[in-house]
Amino acid sequence: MFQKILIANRGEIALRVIRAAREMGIAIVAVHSTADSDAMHVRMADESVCIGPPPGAQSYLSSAAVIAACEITGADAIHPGYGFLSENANFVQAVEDHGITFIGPTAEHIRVMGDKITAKDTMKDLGVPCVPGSDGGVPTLAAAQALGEEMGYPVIIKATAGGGGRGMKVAATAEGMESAFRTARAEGKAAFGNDEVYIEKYLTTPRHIEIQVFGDGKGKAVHLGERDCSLQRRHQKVFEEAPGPCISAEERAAIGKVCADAVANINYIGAGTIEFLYENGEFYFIEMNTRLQVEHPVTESIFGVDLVREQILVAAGEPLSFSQEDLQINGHAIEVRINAEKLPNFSPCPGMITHYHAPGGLGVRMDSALYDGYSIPPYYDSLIAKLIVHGRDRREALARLDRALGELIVDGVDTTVPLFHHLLKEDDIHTGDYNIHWLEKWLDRHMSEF
Amino acid sequence: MFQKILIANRGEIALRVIRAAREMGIAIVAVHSTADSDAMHVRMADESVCIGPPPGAQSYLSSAAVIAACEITGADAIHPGYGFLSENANFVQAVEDHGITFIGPTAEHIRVMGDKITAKDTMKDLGVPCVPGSDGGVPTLAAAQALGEEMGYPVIIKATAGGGGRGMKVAATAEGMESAFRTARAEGKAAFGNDEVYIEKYLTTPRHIEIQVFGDGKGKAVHLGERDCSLQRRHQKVFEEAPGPCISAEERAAIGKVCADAVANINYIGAGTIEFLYENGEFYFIEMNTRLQVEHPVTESIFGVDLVREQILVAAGEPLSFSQEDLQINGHAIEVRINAEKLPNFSPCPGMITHYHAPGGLGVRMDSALYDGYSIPPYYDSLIAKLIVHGRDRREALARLDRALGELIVDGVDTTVPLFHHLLKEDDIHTGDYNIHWLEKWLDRHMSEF
Amino acid sequence: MTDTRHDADVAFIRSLAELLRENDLTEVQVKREYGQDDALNVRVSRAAPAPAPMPAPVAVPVDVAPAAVAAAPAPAEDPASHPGAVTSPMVGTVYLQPEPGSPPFISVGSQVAQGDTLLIVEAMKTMNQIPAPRAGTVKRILAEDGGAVEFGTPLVIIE
Amino acid sequence: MTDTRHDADVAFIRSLAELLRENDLTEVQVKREYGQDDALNVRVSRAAPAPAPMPAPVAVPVDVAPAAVAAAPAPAEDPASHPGAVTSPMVGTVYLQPEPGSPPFISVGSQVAQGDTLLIVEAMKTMNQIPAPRAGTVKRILAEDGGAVEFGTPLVIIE
Repeated sequence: MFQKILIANRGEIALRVIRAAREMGIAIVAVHSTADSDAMHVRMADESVCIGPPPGAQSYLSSAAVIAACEITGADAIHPGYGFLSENANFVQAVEDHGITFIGPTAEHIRVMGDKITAKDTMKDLGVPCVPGSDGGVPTLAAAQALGEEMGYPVIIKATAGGGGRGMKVAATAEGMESAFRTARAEGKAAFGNDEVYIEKYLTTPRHIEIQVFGDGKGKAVHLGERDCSLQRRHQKVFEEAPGPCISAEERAAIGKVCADAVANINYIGAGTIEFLYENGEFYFIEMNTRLQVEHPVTESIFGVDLVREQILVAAGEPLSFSQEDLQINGHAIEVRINAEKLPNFSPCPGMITHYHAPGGLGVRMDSALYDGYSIPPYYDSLIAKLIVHGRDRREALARLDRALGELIVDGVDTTVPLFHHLLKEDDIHTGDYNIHWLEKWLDRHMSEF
Repeated sequence: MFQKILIANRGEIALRVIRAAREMGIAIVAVHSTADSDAMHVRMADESVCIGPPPGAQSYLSSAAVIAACEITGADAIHPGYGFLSENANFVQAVEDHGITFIGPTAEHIRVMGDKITAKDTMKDLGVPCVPGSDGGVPTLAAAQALGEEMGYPVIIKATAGGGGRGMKVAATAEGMESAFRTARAEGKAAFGNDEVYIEKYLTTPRHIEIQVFGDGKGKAVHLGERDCSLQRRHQKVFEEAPGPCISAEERAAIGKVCADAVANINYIGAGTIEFLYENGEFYFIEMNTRLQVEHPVTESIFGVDLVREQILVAAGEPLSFSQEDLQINGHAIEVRINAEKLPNFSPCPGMITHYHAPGGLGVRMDSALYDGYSIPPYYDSLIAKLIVHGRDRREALARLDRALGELIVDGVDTTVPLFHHLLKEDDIHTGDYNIHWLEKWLDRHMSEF
Repeated sequence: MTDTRHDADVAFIRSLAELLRENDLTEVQVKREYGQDDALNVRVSRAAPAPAPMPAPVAVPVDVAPAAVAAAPAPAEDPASHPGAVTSPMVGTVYLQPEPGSPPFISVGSQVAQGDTLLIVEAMKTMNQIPAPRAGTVKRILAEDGGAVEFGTPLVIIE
Repeated sequence: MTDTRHDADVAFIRSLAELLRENDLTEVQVKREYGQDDALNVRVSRAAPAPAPMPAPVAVPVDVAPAAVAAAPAPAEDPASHPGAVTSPMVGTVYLQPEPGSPPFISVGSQVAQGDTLLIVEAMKTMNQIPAPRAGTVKRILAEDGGAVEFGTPLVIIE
């Protein structure tokens, strides 16, 4: 086992890793920019190293600074958290070249999954369901119509050379195909000088469902069910839950097995998330995140496991501490992301926390690096806290979320807490009837209330 | 279901009940003395009523004030918490006479279990194991020796008229019986003018094991396993865990069934705890607490249930929300009681909390009514916080406890936190090898280190 | 002679200090000439009122906020701190007359002797007569007939 | 006679002090003329009760507290804030000479021109020469040969 881990991150996720490492008896090195000298992760670590000025590019994103910090402290492993260097294959390569263990997948796996096209091809080969589409250009209307019949409408016709929404047309039904096909070609020709188009299945109201997988790097892997992260604003998740309100035990077992088998097949090591769009009972691969997710605590809550501990274990060459059979779902968990942002525009709101009081009691977990008197610097992500609640069922979890939000105090900056107070009054949230467009539409209607 | 519950208590337990009631959508009335106007339970309630001056006898212990507060607020039920009026049969009777529901057992059950002798007789009749002993006086040495053989040594010989340790002699073996018997009689004669003695099994190094039971008041009851609360100072528990480190699944099932059947038999309603001394695989009944225990959260942690919610449900005439089969143990939980007390003498230390920061992260629950700037009044119990940790196994729970204690900040008053930092360095705590005398002995040796 | 003056001066300065506190001032400066060679020059300061204490946690379930039971009196003048206030010794319901239909025990302007019943606080179906702690004139009746009172709620002001 | 006045004055001042405390004042200033050549001039002050600064959370795992990597310089004088300080632009290990056995780049008293190499900071097996930002005299060398430095650690003071 490692003697000393360096955490190449900041904020709540650095604290998260510190907690796991401390419980394992491993010494912890924090790195920080000059803006973070007083940050909680620095205070909680056993050692800390200042690695650069405030801008991330010169501190938390600097491979050289992070590796040098490892060298001078003698840390034998690096945990990257999420964001920053966590999915940077070159960094991982450099870490390994320096004889330091990277707590995460190999550079090669990160590279493959970091490229959208390679990732999709790889997943397809591994049997993971992808959005159906034409393999390359569709030359004739007849071919397009045949594809439409095969995939089922609606479909989307996209100019091969297109981008930014231009040269894209949706055919809602077979009747609309001819017009959509001709228009997409014409727009492609006009805009890009190329009238080749390809066709994909078009999803109208999908949910974002992601499967947590965990590999031991030796050909064994498990899945830890799904998270539903459909409530998003500008592709940023704000509210995540597990299990997904619309996923049956059979669907979970089936897609979970596909995902676990896929990563086992490639000897994947550590935590990973395979993200899908989900509509009408079908899963469509989007991408794979080769790291811990922000929302991993909801999975930890329902399975009673510590995913960071597990990451450290497998990185040190030990086996996973659980098998697929050990992983039984217990209750329901929800996470809300509390950002230092001013509603209704979600404009970042850094500043001094004059008062912080975390909610407590049964089924409440707070992951936050806040403390009284802490100044949120303006250089980094606005996520300042994650409130995770766990209940015996979804209803209990929602009631607990409401209760815990009522206890939370973050004074001094504006936060997204009022958003959740409002959301908890919506029937759709209570019935779980939402998709990836729901929040944006809801915000359009309710912006003025904030 | 109730519309409005009045909580006849203060501090963390009042907050505990508020949280459960709020999650059930029930309005909450807090009562408070003039010393507690700014207390957290008052701030968190929907309504509050000042019921008297600081001394408990004139406020929290005043049946009349509490019931009048119910009357003026229209609360339809009272939750008593623990301590104060929670085991006062006359109060319960008065509450019922006023048409208000008492969230707890009947006055009759409280009365029976409140009297040590009646409680023991009742439990014996219900098949609960008690400390074996002579039924009444033992007239001759021969009879005493026969009893000694039957119960097994050591036994204790007590003067019937005795008390305060006088007229009590332990016979460690059969050889010691004659001398012990004669001495006890002689002492009884000399001190109390009565040489009648009785004999009981003597336990040398018992553990305190208690079984959580829950009845629906209609003849059904379940048990929720045991808690080991052997770490005590002057009969005050300081550290509790579940499951007990020395109790096997078979023992748990057996004694659990005995206890559940006993309370089912008497149509017991609500939460109750049957306390035992445990030595060499045998359980010996001490007493039954007819209320929620301070340490109930460790049981909640391993079973994933909300005991206060369940109390409210059955008081409202609804069935228990779980059956015995639903109750499966998941991991290990430990609670430490954080008192505002100054070591090494545990002298109460009321005062202003200048800074409070609760630990967070996976598996950590904090039940506390503290907040920055709160003044702990000198009139009440010194318990200010309960830190409860949950892990997959005992080792993980202990590591988590250590980690969480390191994060906790309570500035402004002295607390018992350093005691736990010290205890976590003791091998016996890690192996679970302790009994009800362990902590007192340890304190005698280590007092000077504080 | 000097002593007497000292005493008088201290009393004067004390009055200034109280004035300062009651009116929440921070400084008073007085220059007083009593006669030839008999002058007093005083400056009394007090720290500006401490910055608002850290807001203590309050539950903010957005729309759950029923009024407290005994409606708080206007903060500007707190009758509870009035020297002539008679406060409730218990939680209960106030009745201003001995029984429905009877005239009230007291009205504003009534003269009361020590021990006279001012009103009744009912708790647990028991009628508790609240006696006048001293003789005087009823200046205000703060409790409402049938209203709820907490321990310490001001009921009547007698002067 | 003088004694009596002293006693009286002390009593007067004591009264002021008590008055100050009771009324939560911060200062009283009195200038009292009792008659010709008989005047008293007193100023009594008391600290305003300072609001206690909020202590920030610190991990307190009782016996886990290794020193920070780059030992903090004595707080009394912080070389990092010295106007002539050259600080490390990166994390790494300091070497004071180009290679083992060579003479050091600089020593205390050396004259350096802008751009002259002061020392090397090695990070990721790369030797980074740290140049003098301006010409001057080396007043102090704060970095140790082979020692670890963080971003911003003061290395050399040039004046």
